[in-house]
Amino acid sequence: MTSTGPEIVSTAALAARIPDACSIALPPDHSGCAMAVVRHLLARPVRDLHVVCVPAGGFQVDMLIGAGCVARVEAAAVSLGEHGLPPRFVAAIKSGEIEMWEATCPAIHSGLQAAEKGIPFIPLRGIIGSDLLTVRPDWKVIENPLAEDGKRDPIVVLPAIRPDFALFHAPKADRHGNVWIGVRREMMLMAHAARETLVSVERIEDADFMADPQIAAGTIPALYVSAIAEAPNGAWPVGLFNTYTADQEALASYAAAARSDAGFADWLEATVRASVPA
Amino acid sequence: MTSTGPEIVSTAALAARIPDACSIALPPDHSGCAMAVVRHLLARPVRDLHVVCVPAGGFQVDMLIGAGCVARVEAAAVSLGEHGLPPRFVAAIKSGEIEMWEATCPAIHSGLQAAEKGIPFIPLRGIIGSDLLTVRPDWKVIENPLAEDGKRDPIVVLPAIRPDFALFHAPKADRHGNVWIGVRREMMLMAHAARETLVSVERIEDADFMADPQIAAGTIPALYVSAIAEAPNGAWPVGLFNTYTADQEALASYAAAARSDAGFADWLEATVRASVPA
Amino acid sequence: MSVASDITRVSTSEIMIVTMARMLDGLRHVAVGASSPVPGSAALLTRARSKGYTRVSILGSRKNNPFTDGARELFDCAGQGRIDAFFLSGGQIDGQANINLVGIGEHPGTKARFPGSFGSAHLYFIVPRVILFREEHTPRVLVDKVDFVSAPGVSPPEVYRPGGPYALVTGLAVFRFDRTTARFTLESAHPGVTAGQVREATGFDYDAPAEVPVTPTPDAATLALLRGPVAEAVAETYPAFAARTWGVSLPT
Amino acid sequence: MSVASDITRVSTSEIMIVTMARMLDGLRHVAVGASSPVPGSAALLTRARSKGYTRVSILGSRKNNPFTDGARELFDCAGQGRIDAFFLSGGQIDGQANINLVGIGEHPGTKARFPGSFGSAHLYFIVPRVILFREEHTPRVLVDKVDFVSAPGVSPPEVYRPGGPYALVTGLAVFRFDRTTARFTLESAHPGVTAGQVREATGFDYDAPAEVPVTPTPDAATLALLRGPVAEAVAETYPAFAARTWGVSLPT
Repeated sequence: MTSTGPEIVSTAALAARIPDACSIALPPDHSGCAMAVVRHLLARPVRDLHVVCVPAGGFQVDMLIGAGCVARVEAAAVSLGEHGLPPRFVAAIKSGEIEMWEATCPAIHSGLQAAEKGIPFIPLRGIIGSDLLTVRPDWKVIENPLAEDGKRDPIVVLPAIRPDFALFHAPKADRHGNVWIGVRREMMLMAHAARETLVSVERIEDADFMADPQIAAGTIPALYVSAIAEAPNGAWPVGLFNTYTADQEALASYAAAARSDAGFADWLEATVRASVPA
Repeated sequence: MTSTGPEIVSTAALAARIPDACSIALPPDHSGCAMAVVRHLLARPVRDLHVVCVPAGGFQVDMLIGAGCVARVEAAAVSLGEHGLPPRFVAAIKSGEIEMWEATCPAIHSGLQAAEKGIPFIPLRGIIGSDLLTVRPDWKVIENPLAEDGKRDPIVVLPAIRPDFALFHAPKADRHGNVWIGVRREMMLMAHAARETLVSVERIEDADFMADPQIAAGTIPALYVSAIAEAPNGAWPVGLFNTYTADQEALASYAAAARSDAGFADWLEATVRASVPA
Repeated sequence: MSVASDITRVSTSEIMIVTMARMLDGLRHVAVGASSPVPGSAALLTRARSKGYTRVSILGSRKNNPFTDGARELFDCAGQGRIDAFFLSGGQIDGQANINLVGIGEHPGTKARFPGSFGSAHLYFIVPRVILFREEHTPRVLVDKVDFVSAPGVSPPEVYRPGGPYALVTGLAVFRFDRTTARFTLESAHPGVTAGQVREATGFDYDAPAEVPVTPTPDAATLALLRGPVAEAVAETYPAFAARTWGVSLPT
Repeated sequence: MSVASDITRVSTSEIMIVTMARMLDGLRHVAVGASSPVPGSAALLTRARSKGYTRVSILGSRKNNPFTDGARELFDCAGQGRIDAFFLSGGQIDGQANINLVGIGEHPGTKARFPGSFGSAHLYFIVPRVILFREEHTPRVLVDKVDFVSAPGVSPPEVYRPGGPYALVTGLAVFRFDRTTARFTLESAHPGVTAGQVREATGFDYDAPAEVPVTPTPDAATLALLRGPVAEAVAETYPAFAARTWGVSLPT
């Protein structure tokens, strides 16, 4: 007697569930990036995404920006790590093509935790005196309402971040739609906080992760997951924790191509042609 | 190259680290109760504990109250489950011997999460109109500072709960002092929130839990743990998740004995004599 | 006719279970607290009838507890709007659907002490459909005004409250709750119970139709399902209750 | 004398590493952000010299990342007071220890855009000993006033701030920061660098002693440790850096 779990669909169908102008939470490069799904979004292309980077953006965010998919980026940073500045992000910032909601890592995590808990705001230490407060009018400084009588204690409060979607890639799912993410619990937080969670996985196993106490401990229950696509090597060209490392050559070649508009356009055309059959 | 981990000590030495009049977080009966350690506390007896039940108390809390160890209980409930009302708790409430800080389950979890995050307070939905607010003057109703202009949105804010100690029992620790708790993450939350964490375990394995991605996912890192004692069957007479079930006969016999002062005194004397050699 | 579908012998627990299960029809996710065998059985019956559409999460169950983020996850999950129904009981329940899980007399319960409020003060506000249950139906339990409000039945309009009381199921009757008038209405009396007996056993005032219907008893198919596969599923989490109610024990 | 302890050939990176490592002596827990090989090497050197007393947590490392509660845990752990030292850099750093990780020109960085503030706006307040580092020591980086304050160097007394800037280590010199005067003081210039060269390369005003000491170079034992076991540990997390700096590659 098990409940109806998430639907198993293709990567194309998973991408098709993401409408224009929605908000979508994406993990950083070193966590689980659903790159095979993202390539469908690039091909379409999806439009006007509000991308919530958890907490920093990398290759997938730069690619989405370059393909014109993004209206707004909410992030503590966007970086290609050892591959330098993200060229499409920098270009879009300079041209004013995207709106930038600056953040700081724990503010993203805390905002998602507020959504996870169903509370409208959450406090966070620090930040006071940072120009983040001048560019984030939705963040407010209040006096700690539980401070000792007469003692001033200003503190920042942040609104809950409840993305329409969370999209990520994980090593495996079971036949009920439970998704194993191990210690990468930022993806569990994303799944709890988002209205709908779409996941690609390396493989779907004919197993019940909940029946194994060790696997269950690192598993997102199916109840949070709307749909799953099987996508072997689905994080490529970035790596997948405990599974494979990044394809540094492909990443370097992207970083080089994306330096110019024309280079990015060529990269995009080749990528779409190779990965999304007409 | 590994860092200095928690000390490995006896259950007696673990108990000896807990001073009178400290605050201590304890898990509920169905999670991991360090009963072998608690028996040392009963024998001493430790005095004036502020017990934080995460989020409800059971046998160990009733025993500690009966032995005169407790000044104050902070809990969403105290219950012996199928074994009925907790007799020593009820007697102590009626005599006024202990102070009761009423709570509701998510308030305990949220308060611990506030401590985990280093924030002084955290909001929680609900509660408004409950008499909990009249008996918990440290809980306050404020207006949501991020509500839409002019819209009233009263909400409760709770102070962080930062216990001096967390004490619990887990199936296993590794040679570095990492403690596996599986899906019982209330114990991880306790360890993050408390200043010091004391753990008894069924066994200490010559392994490195962090090196195994599946085990790591359910593991409290050694950096949060002050000391560990090996205590096979250490949760007895309550059960230990994934390991053994409760000894219902011993629990029933406690529940019956504890109904009277004299019955509890006899139970306590026999228990101390049996488990703590003079 | 087998015992399993003998509709002439339906226990009070079974009436309560089947009544509550009807209130769960079509819901996506029903959660049940620890040590709540009657609601737990109702939820498992609903799941069986839904062919798995209804997800059931039972605290304290090994097989039917889907949570992996610790004891807080049930409450977080409810706060996310992912739990459609929950069950609460009370040492006292009053006519405004206030519930008291704390005690009688001055706080902290000098006349009688109950275990405590558990998650009620939060879940009663958050879960859309909260079903109150208590087999004992006496003026001692169903009071005019509770001594301590663990969780209030209704809230002023400015208070965020997507959830609240939906119905009250006892060993004698079924009441529906109207959140705008803050009053119960007697919906039905169990077979063999008169409207007058319900009125006498109830310490609070409530509305009632001129003719009080009889609580429907389960049909043979439902009883067979309940006493068969559902009873077995119940036994996994509530072995003592399943043994007492149906003589069912866990398959070994 | 082996190459590993040849103190006549010490690189700027090594000077920075050894200088920062000295600032970590005796600490219990040092955390390092992703892509920070110089601070990471300093932390690992400290750990090696402490015989394991100092715990090192490196984001992005598999072997040296002790966290099991997701990406938030580093920040939670710092908020609990369990992290004694952290490292921050800046696209711009000014004389009040304000750091800018966002961009040059009007926000969001129309003249030059950096990646973003990462965790600086929080950790700079919370971690007791934050060490600023930047190998490039020019008036372009070390400015009088940053264009965007990702995180301020000092705060008014009513602001909760157990942490803050401790020192600034560059490719030319070492500064200490005084949180009460909100000013840097030149502590030493690296071997071969004059006080005048430091003044000229620095865009902000700072205090300096009449005689500026030379940054101590590592002794042979420290160098041997750094270029041996520490370099190998560094290679696990920062393979490119370890190869470039010491020609060390990961043991297979």
